[in-house]
Amino acid sequence: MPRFLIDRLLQGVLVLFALYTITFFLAKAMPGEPFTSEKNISAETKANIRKLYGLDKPIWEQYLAYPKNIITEGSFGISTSKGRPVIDIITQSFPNSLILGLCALGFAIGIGVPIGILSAVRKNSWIDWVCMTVAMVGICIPSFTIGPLLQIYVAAHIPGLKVAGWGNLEDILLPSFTLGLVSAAYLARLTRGGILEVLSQDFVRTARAKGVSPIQVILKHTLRGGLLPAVAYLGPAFAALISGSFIVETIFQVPGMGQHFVNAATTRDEFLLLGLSLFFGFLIVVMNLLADLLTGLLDPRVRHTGGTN
Amino acid sequence: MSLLKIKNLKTYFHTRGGTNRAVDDISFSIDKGEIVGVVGESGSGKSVTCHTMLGLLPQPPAKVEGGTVTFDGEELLDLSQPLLRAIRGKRISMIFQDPMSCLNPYLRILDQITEPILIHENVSRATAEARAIEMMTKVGIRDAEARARSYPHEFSGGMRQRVMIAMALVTKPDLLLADEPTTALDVTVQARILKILRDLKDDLGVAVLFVTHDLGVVAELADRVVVMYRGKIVEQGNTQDLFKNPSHPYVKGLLACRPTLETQYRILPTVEDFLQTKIEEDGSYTLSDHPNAEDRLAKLTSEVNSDKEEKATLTSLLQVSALQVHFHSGGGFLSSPHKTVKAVDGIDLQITRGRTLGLVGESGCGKTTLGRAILRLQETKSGSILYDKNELTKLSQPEMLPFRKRMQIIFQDPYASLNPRQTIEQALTEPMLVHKIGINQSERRDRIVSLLEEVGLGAEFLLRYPHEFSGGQRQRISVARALAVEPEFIVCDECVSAMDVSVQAQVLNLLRQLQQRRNLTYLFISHDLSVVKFMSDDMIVMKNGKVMEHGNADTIYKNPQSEYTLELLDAIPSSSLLG
Amino acid sequence: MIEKTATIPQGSSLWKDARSRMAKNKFAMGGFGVIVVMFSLCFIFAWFCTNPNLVNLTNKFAPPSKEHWFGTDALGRDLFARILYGGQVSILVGLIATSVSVVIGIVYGAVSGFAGGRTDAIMMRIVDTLLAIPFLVLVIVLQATLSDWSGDATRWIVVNLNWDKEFTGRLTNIVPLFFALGLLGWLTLSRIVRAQVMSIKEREFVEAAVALGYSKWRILFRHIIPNVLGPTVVYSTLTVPGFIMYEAILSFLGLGVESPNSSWGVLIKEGANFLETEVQLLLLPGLFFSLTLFSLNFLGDGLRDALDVKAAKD
Amino acid sequence: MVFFSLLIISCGETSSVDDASRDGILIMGNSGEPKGLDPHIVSGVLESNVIRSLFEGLVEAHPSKDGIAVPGVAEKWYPVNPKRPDEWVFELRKNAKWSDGEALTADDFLFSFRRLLTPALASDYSFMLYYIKDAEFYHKSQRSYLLFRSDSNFTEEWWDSLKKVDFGPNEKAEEGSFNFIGLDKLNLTELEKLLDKPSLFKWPSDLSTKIRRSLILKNLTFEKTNRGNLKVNELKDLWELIDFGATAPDKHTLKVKLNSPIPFLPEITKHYTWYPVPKHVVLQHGNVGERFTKWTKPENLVGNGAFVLQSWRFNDHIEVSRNPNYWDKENVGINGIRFLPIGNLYTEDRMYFDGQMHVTYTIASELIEYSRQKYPEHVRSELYLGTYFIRTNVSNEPFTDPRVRLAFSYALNQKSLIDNVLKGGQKPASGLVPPFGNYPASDVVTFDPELARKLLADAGYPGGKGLPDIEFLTTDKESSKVTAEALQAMWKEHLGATIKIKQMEWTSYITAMFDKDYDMAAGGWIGDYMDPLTFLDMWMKGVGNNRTGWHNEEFEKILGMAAQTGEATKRYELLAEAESLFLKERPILPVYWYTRNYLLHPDVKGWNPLLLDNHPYKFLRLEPGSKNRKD
Repeated sequence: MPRFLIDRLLQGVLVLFALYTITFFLAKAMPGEPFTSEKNISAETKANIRKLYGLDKPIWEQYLAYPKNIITEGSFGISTSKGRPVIDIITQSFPNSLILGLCALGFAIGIGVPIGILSAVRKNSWIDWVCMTVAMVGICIPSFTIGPLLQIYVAAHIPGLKVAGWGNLEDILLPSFTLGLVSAAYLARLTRGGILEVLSQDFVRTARAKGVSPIQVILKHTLRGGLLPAVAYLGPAFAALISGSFIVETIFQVPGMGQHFVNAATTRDEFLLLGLSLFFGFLIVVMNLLADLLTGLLDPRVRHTGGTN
Repeated sequence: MSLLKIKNLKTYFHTRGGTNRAVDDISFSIDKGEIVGVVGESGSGKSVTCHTMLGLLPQPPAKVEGGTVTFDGEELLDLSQPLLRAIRGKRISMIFQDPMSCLNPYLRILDQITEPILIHENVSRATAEARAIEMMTKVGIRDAEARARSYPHEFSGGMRQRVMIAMALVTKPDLLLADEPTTALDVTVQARILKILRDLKDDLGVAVLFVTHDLGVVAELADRVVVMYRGKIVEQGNTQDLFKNPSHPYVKGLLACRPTLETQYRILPTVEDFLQTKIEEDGSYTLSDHPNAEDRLAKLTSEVNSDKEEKATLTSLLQVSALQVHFHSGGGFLSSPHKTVKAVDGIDLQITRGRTLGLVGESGCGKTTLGRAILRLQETKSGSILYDKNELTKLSQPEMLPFRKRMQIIFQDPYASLNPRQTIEQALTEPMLVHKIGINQSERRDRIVSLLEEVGLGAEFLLRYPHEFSGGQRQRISVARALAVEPEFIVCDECVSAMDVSVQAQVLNLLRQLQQRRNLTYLFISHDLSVVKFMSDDMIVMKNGKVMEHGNADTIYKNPQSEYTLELLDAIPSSSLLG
Repeated sequence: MIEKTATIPQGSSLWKDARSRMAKNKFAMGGFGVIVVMFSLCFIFAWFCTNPNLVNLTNKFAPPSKEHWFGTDALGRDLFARILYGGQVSILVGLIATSVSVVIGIVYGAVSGFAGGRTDAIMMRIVDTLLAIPFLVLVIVLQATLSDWSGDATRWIVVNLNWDKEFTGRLTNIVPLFFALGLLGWLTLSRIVRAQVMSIKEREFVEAAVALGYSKWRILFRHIIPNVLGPTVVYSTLTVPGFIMYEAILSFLGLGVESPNSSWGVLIKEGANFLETEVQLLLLPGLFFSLTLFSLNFLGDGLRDALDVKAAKD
Repeated sequence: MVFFSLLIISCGETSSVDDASRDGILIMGNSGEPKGLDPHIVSGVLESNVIRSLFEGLVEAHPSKDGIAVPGVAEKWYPVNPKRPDEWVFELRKNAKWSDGEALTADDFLFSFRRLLTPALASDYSFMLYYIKDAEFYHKSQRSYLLFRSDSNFTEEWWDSLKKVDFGPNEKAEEGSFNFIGLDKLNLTELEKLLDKPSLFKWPSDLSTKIRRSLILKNLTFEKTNRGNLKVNELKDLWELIDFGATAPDKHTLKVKLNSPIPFLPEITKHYTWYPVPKHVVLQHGNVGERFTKWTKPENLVGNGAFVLQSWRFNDHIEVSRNPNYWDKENVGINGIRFLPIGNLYTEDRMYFDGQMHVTYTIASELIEYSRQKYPEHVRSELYLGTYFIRTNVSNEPFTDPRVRLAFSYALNQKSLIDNVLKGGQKPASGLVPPFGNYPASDVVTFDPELARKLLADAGYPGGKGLPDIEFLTTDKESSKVTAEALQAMWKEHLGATIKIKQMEWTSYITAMFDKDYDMAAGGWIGDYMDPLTFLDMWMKGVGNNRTGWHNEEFEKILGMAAQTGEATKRYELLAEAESLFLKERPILPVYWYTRNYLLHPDVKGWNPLLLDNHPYKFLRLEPGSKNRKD
């Protein structure tokens, strides 16, 4: 394996360990405990249940036990709020989030990039203005507003399109659109900026001098370079998209992973919390790495230096 | 009938700052198979002329206000975009100044060279590739087949320009517009490119419009010459005639202010010595011979030997021995780790206080690295730098601080080396603050004003930003900034290379005067042998990190010892016409 | 591409020039105008409005009238007054949280990019780590630790400095919010700044600064950072809506504005629940919110263009 | 993984109500994902909704009448002595079967009771069996008590001095001393250590050295005897020491002896903690006290209810279908139920309007009026066995004074709050216990601002002057916020009090209440069973759900008297007396009695209002073709 990759993966392991440490102590610092409920549970029961989850041990022992169990048994613990192994929760919900995230990414790219290009090509025209306004709307409207709007004004009026639920292919449409909208808006702006930057470079003039048509100038000569800022943004953004979104999932009733981040925190489900953060951290590490590799792929000059960090 | 005929062409730029008449009523023509040189300094409108023809100018702000461009019977300015595109790259091709930025860094060479064929001709990709590779071979790219799949950044500057030429000629155009194609290149490479162009003209019968600021190149290459100044043609004619008997004062000045190997002046004449510009209230102007041109020139000639006497003190200020600087590249992914480049490979040199050591070599020879290494801007691998009996290589960066005050550097690109967001006053005050020169703000301000006056600028510039100055003025500011810390030693790193000859002359003169006034010691680095020879007492010729030749500047010129020096001397274009 | 001849424009500085360029940018000036109007509405005009917290349960969801320009909300409170008062919080949150995160992001990103090598790798991995920290957990912990703090601080200030109690209470309540937002808001920004710095530090004027004997910090803060401000300004105007919306979520978790006071984010979040019935509860605050952000964005774009020296060369 | 999910997704299903009605499938909103389906481990309403379809208790809820039991697994049930109902007999039906075809016997019930009480299982709801004789001792592992009780050598007097000692967990004690764990929780090695050095334990001072030593020795001998395969750090099970109240005279008879007379025992057994679990299946996957076993996995789960688990897609839906082995399968009216874990109220309502479900879990308060206008025949508003109230922290100024508490209560315009803010048809709570059956509901809580102001002035705060800032603790929900803001305005208007609303995320809110880190706190209580006691006994001293710091000896005395009364009317009278005493002190301010607001599709028949909302599914019918939404 190339040195650069090994190096980055080692750094990734360190990131995950640091993340584990921070999350562990944050989780312990939250008021309340996993078995807090509105109806009081007797002290005996609490003591028993703590013992069951190994929460009666000294904190340092608990701190070391979790990574040890991951390494030796591949176990991420049992969720205190869902009563099932953390790994099951992740493996059952992540595929849904992944599909949703991929489709959202599809929307983001499919909407954001063309708008960005159009806007860059027609810089300072009314088209540019309209495109950027649309993008700004996308950034301004929070998903807890756009989601219900789509439910009321779109889904309820189109037969075959459900207001919420997750079972048929068309059910992906609205949630992924809602999820991808903000990214689309950001992408539009980044693409516009990137393309404008490239368009001002000399080789574009060369291409025009060769008789290349305006469309080809954009598609063949500008797009690769112009997309670089967007790619850098997409790394962490993609990790966030596929790890789910609490708001979109609850609005559209998607059995994804995002709601568990919130539920784990509110129910003080520390094992689930640790498992999820580690998983998310892993996604971020991998996605940032992928974004860097993709940058290298788009920009041949970067390949030799081994990418940016 | 002419292949291309330009008549009364006017291209103006309308910006918020007002109207700039970039091309103002020019007419000339090119015949089939002819090479026409268009000479002018930056801003003279020569490039704009080329771009106007092909419709490559951004509109707005540019606007063609009048005139015609007739190409082979067709009126180019009236053509619709698709029709114009059919001509661009097919019948009229263009090559540009900077081959790095003009080649698409994201695409393979082969894709870029085949592109015009695929656009304009209905041929298969395989055919196009074969022709591209054939053309690459023709322009002198060895291993064309293998190298065609590389990316531009994997080529050297000269090779990239060959790629550009191959790309331009691959469709066998009738007319080639060459916009400063050799300006960014070393002389030896330039010589080779010029040869290729000449050969291709003979082979393919292509007409060339060669735009350049370098009179030497035109003299060597062109059949006819057009000289432009401020958007107007001031003189045009047969190359021989024009150079032998220039009639316009501007052309005279241009010819004179360019240092050549034969130049004997200590101070160069400038264009202003020949040309008088009278600006009317409405912005128009008239050019005429400077009334005192004869006197001025005579005065300069009389100074030739006046200060050529030997300096009294001959103490050595800087002694560099066995200096090595290595670069490590690679070590990243997809490439073998740690490739070492020996940029400076065992250099010895010595500079006497108050004198100038010239350092000449082509790009990549390590001359710039050497200059930076001496100032400890670059980590050295081994060797010693003895500055006024202090060993610099052993010093930490904080310990270098007192020496930073004594040793300065002036860079090639004054625009890049000035912080765009600092006013001139801030840029000049800051070094004084850091080195605790001047007691208070008003004293520092006085110093700055006198510094500016010393470099020929007025105090009214203090509150302006670098982008508001011309190139020559910016370099004067750089010089002033270097002087602000009152140094005794200055490294001039290609500090006039990017300038027009007339400006170059002014800056060279300035450096000269400052040296005399302040007893400065220079390390003068340049790729231009003539300039180095003009500036230096002693000189070094460098290649591949090593010294090729070392000695008195005059001696080396008159009697070059190494083959490489000889090659460099030979490559200087057309000295015969410019004597 | 096109160089001007050596005539020098008379007596204009970068800022002066920037101002005059701004003045000619219609969108930027329009944006500026709207923001000025918003400011005066929220911070001056609001004082002359009716009490935004005056509950009148018998007059809920009233249509617009002379007394209530925008009608009333679910508790019969004047919506117009609530929007203006909410604007105070949201505008402050937007400005302060953005400034805090911009300052941290610029310094951190610049140091990381400028140092390069191992330091850079470590600093960027720290950013990766922080990006993955569950935000809600952090907020809950902060809420628990800081809410006591804000109560104590209020008491202390009221007793020792004799400030107005209600004002101090609002202040100390909102400080932890800035803390929470600023703590994580700078992460993406620092990556952007770092990338910019990496390219700028290769520029010759940085080397010139080294040659002149400037210290590293001076080079970083006086020469590099001023040159990355343009793109940073634009990016940070894009983050403002995020901050304002975060404030809403945090307020519901008890970290932010205290009921019955409100903010645009909270109004929008609550209004979104009345989509079927009382759309104006979402639309009107949403309108103020969007209008301000649009204007801010145009202003940011204009500012960047005006400060861009390269563009100014044309 | 992606491909797999796409497969799941593409093999779509119909989820429109019309199709479902035709197929006899009821689609129900269930507000969230169940923590599990083990009746002994879960503790929530949404879990109970699913569990009631999969399991059946001794008796079942009546489809339309509250407080009436219909036969479940038991055919007949009666107290042995109707005058003093402290021992009950349940005659189980002979044809009761598990869904895998195995016979269901009284032994399954005994096993289930023991399982629920096993400390290691750590069930939240074990206390629901504390009515059974000796159950509590076992569940709390009260070893010392049980050992002494069974020893005839010791006299009652000696025991009396011991009884006051709490050997349970005492977290406040210093670490390092054994009291941290409690004597009853010490294992063999620890007891041996303690025998050597009794000072390790923080003993109550009135215990003589002799008793101390004898205590240690007794525990030690018990732990030592016949350890079998127990490890030294494991505690021995106490089951053999207790005289457990539940017995099975034969396979089809269950006898339950209680600690005190409970006339409403059948009501309690409707709760899912009393449901049987299949002994043969549970033991197949682990031992009796093991919590994380696979027996509730969809492929393993065996129940005795009208339905069996068909599929469970995590966070998506749970579907149950007819149980072919159910004893009364002929009378089950629907073919199956699909439970949807919809947490977002608005989404749930919109899904209902879109025709995706038969019955919602609730209606968002913003949408109640909208629903009433658009779908009047779909909206249900039914009284629910629960009270919304506001706790006051009686150890904090100003609520130390009962007059202040009363003032705040009288300043509360319950009706206006309900009509203008909540809009769910809730009832103003005139007392603590919601009205049901023959229980005489209290009517002392009213809106009387005049009286409120007077009381406040009497307490020394005329016109609210001198009142400190009062922190009102509530949760992060929008509805809590708006309620809090309305209340804030009322107290400001009528009392001149300054209330600071403090919103907190759920667990923090509960924790703050537990820690009494509040002045006033929104809260509520849903009854566990149909008896006033479920609202009253929580206010006794030291009960975990009290959280106000209030307690009253007289109140506890009356409750104690009621506990010993077998006679129903007399008992209600005593409870009502306790309630009125409580309301005179008013440590909590009752606000309203809950209603359940939900949307119910007209296709669904046999769904009647029930106070506990525990609709028995088997009596439901689906009649497709009723008026539909998308028209």
